[in-house]
Amino acid sequence: MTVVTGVTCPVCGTFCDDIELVVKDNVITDVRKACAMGAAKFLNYAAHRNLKPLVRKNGELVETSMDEVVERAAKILADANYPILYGWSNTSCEAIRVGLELAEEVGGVIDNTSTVCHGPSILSVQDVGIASCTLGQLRHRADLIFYWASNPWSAHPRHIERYTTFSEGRFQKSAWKGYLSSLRGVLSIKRLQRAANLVLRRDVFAAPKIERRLPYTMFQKKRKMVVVDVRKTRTAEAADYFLQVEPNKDYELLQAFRMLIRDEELDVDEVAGVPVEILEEVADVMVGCELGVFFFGVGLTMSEGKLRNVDAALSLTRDLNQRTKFLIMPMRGHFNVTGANVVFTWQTGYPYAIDFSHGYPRYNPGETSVIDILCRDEADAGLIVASDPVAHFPRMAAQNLVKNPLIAIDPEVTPTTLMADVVFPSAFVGIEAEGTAYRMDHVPLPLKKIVGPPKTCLPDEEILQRILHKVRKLRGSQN
Amino acid sequence: MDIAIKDGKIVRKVEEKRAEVVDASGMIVMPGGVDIHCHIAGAEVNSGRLLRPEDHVKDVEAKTALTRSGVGYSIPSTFTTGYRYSRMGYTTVMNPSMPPLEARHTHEELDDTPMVDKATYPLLGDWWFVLEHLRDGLIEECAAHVAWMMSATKGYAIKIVNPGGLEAWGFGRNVESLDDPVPYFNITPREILRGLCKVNKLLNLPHTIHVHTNNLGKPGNYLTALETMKRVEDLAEGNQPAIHITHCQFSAFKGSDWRTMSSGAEEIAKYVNHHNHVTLDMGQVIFTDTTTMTADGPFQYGLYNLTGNKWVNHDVETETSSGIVPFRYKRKSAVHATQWSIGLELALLIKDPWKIYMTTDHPNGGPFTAYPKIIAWLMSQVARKKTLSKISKRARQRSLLPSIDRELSFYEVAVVTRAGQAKALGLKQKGHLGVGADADVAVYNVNPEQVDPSKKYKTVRKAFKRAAYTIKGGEIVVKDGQIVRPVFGKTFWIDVKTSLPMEVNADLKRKFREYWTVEYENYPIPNRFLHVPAPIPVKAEV
Amino acid sequence: MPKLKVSVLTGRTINQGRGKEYGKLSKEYLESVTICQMDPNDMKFLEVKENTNVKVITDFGSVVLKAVKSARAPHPKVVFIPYGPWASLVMNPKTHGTGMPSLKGISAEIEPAPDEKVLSLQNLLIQFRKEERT
Amino acid sequence: MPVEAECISPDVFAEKSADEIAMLQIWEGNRKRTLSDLFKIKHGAGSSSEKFTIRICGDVSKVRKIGAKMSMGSIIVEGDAGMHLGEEMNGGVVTVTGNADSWTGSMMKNGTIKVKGNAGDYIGASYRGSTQGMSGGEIIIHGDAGYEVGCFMRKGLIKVYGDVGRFAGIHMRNGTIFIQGNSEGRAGAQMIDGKVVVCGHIPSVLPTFIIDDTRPKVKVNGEEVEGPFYLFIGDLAEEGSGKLFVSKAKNQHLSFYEKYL
Repeated sequence: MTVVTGVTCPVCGTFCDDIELVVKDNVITDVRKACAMGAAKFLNYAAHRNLKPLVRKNGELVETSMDEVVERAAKILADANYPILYGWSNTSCEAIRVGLELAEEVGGVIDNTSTVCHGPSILSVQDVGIASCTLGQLRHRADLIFYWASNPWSAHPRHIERYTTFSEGRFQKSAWKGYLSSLRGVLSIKRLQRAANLVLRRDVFAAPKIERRLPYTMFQKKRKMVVVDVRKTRTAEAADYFLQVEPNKDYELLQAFRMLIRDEELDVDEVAGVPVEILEEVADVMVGCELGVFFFGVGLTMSEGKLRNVDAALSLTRDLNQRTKFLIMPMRGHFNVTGANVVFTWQTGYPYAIDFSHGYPRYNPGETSVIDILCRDEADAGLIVASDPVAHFPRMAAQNLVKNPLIAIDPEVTPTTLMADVVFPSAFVGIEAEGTAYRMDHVPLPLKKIVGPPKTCLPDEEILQRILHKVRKLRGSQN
Repeated sequence: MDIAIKDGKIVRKVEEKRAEVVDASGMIVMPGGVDIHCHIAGAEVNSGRLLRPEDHVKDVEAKTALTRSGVGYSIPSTFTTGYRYSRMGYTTVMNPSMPPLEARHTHEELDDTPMVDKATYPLLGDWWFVLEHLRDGLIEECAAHVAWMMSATKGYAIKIVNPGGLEAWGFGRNVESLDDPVPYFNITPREILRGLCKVNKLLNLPHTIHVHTNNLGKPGNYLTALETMKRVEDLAEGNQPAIHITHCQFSAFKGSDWRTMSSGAEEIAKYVNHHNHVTLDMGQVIFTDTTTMTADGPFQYGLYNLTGNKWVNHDVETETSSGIVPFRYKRKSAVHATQWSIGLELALLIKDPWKIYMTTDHPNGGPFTAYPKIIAWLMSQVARKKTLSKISKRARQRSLLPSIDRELSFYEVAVVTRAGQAKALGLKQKGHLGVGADADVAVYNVNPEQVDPSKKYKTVRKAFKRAAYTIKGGEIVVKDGQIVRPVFGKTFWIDVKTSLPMEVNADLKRKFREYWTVEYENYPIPNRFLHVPAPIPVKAEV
Repeated sequence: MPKLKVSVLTGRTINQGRGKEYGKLSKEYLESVTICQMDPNDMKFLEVKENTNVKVITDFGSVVLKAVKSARAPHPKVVFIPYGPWASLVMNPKTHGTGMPSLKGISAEIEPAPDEKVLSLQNLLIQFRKEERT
Repeated sequence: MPVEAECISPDVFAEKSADEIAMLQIWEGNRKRTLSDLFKIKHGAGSSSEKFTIRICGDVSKVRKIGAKMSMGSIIVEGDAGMHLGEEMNGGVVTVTGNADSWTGSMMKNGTIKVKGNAGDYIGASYRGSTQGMSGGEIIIHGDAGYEVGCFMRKGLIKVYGDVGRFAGIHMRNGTIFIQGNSEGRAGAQMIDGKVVVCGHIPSVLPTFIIDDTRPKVKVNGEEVEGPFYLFIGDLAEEGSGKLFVSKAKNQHLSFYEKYL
């Protein structure tokens, strides 16, 4: 039995690197320090996995040899006039580098999952820029933390404890104790409510009563957390203040703040369902902080307004730097979606949605992005790496994806591998294969090999190399 | 005269019958070009790429049988960067600003930058360990930490950017002078500079400290530049340089505001001409649309306020910061045109070409692809006059260029574009064609016996734009400006051997979780991580 | 039969996050993503109890899910569905030139469907192929 | 399969024989093709280049960049046209009898684009990351237009007789956008200058606009449009001074603004 320390967690964008694993004869038997998602991954990753290469023969997926799947995959890609190569945010940068070379070789479109995640954020960064930092900067200095349309408690469970409100920094102390005491208050209220419900035999859910003032704690000189969201989340309950915004109204709210922090007045009494007095007080808190930060989630990029919601958030942050120091960061989902953007960008100049069909990289999300291409039914083949579009794309896109020849490289059995025509069983990167990945704040960290993969499962990088090699053979191209 | 090459090295002679012969008669043969300061890889450069699709779309390179595709203009993609340097006869490039925490990123990109040897400088001027140890006068401990950092990040030299200012920027502030204390750390930029200069000596690093001065890009800052050089005067040994002031043009502004801004090149040149402890590079400005990027967060924010252009900021915990702003240098802007003039004035007024090197601080002053233009300006008064006639009247009247008739010879150009840079970097096997040197050779199709660069500067420009041959490590990689053989370059890093790393590690380990958000064991980059690592062992005094 | 006009939000939940790591075919995953979190008062209005099936209908498709009380009510006329193949059935594929479909704040109609079954993953996919062949 | 045919432009066709035109290169997905692979080409009587006309019959809704960079003559598409129609065009006239797709007239400098049917998103817009949108000329859409009409527009006129999606005039620097029908909202968002006229209904006006006046009518390049209109100034978040005209009659719900007049 051995204990491996300093393991990076290949699940979410928080990309914790302090995990401890207990390994006994090539099996992970215990996980320390990880969150529920991380633990589930390390202990159960092998439960439903692809172990053999598969090809679809008259409708059914049947086991075959690695050579045959490589052959089949290479043929599909070499013959395609407009193939899609999609996924990439759950694999290593090393594999992504090969993926880009393959996409270039076959003149395809390569896109990563940020296209349905923070793609719009990237589009607005390209319009206005972004004032950001690494997470440690915030752990040390941030005294005002906003989680806007994001719910780290559920999606990035250790984010608050490692990097923000409940972390210990050089210039800012953890707000954990304060939270505990306030928590007791909240719980007792809930208890009373439940009691009342029993007595009165009905649900008394006080209609959202709108406070006209912020709680006094918001004006104290201490680390504060504010949550802005369309619904009260676990994170919101932990916050010093929860600002509930009407669905699809974030844009108005953010733009209003841009005026309020310049001490300008509005012609309206209410924005996105929030009285302006409140907004003015929140604006004062923003301007008054030592260092503030907005963490924003896909709540902004997926709701009405999309890139322009983020545009407004980035602009607000920039404007705030006229009065104090303020920074902003998207809450990236997959553990290496940031790495996918980074590698795409250094090799091609563009972070996602790259069209190689003319022999050089072209970029225009909305035109060269995978959802649009599928909805317009333009692709004639697909290669999916460590991603599950069949499960997560809108029905129409998913259907147009599965009707063409589909290649899947994935360690797990997913709706996508079930619908594919060629399936490569791969090793779990970060557990069975090493590599590099980028944390949501662009800090690169090593993915480690903890246990050996089954003999039939190769790392994504090697699988892609074999396909690339085969494609070049088929096309007889010189390089 | 013949040059013999064998096994990637220059040798006395080879068996001619069995050797491949390159006929360079009527051409200029030089060592491969060496660039001491160009931002080509890493977090900051890549954020610049991400920020500017509109910059890429106008300049693309399609895939060929031998080369990868990519995009160009002001921040080329990695492959294109390598190809374009190689086509100009360059074989060694130095990436000057690497946030240590993000070193892996820089090296991943350098590995995807083909054709050239490379190295990169970690940013250490605002690292908490440096600030604290120097504040407490613990020079040797500081040196040991820097040594650890060099091998942890696979770095080559100590990079200092706006010392103290970047830490202050953590809370949105800056330092105004060399004696302005750094908030919360009670140490001054002067102490940081002197301290790291001593550390550099203790560690016997091949290059000097590589300094981007305080107050960069502010009128009147030529005084800060002079101060900076004077502060380390007494630390110099004999004629050995002790400090490199990079992209000096940006630190050579006279005047009290933008309206009165003028050139401080004369004063700086005067000082440099009388002292031997300083080397400089130009940071020449080109009239074009480019992308500015430095680790100088506060400077970049100022640039945003000036232009209103899109702005990227990226602060790095316990270490450094950085910023990016797209920028267009206009001929008709008095300030921009004066900057253009300053760069050339420095190169021409500093008598010894071994003290000042040609750079654009790519992409800050303009993309490196403009080097042939600069060579033409340096070699021809006519070329300078031609540009002068097109720039802002105010700038022209203030410019010292009309009064300067110096024109660099081909020999001097070879010094400012390779020999001098290699010497300053301590790359003994680069920058010359002597026996034992790396077989990195550039052949340019211009005949010095027949062509007068002063008049025929266009011919010269053309020749330097597309090398007739580039030979890298003994292999012909470029012919007539075309890549004929793609190769990887080496990555140099300094493997400092100190006698006291043990307790340093203990101290580091103790503070690690406190200072950073990553684990101690995940920070250092293993040598095997690099594509073609070339560690240079150095024995330190500590 | 009562109907209710609502706004559909989709997103991550800790259970979906865990379930995903147990595997897409696991019971944990199925149970974590085939639910529709509703405001108790809306459930009252629709006369559905905890774990009664409801049908969510948008311009882009419909799906049967298990109604569960939201732990963080009140949020009248807003329902929440975790990411997954089921949520995808009712998403808005329009990207308006941004590459990003609309996955939050989709207007929908919701009605009780006590007699309809929640599709199993296999059946959901089979139906996929059938539709795409025709 | 997407087809890209930047060569379909009077500037390219003029002074070329039918055979030369037939051999012009286009892209179909990642394969190089010639124009004749996909089109039957008939050469009419060679007219002078100013009046040179290209007539396209049939469905070219997958063909992108028709008329891109053209500077003279005219193109008539009988049917639907693909994306980037008349992109960066500098003169001449493009007419589409059916629908046009997204990025129609993006970055155009001069000339006229007429679309009888509907158009997609980003009409007259800039390229990603650039602030150089449409800088001259006219785009006239008789049907509806999508989101972000006139994104980063600098000069010129966009007329939409139908409805528009959200963010018409986003980041607009100058120029005029006229909307006969309804707006889905957020018209004039982050505009710095220029004029947006909404004759139909708009759900709300952004809180970062202030009401300035009511006007009986408004001028849209020369011709007068009867109102009355509310005149809003914004986008103040960008410290902009753009003009947003909104029909008074169709937007009674905005009457509360009148208390500030």
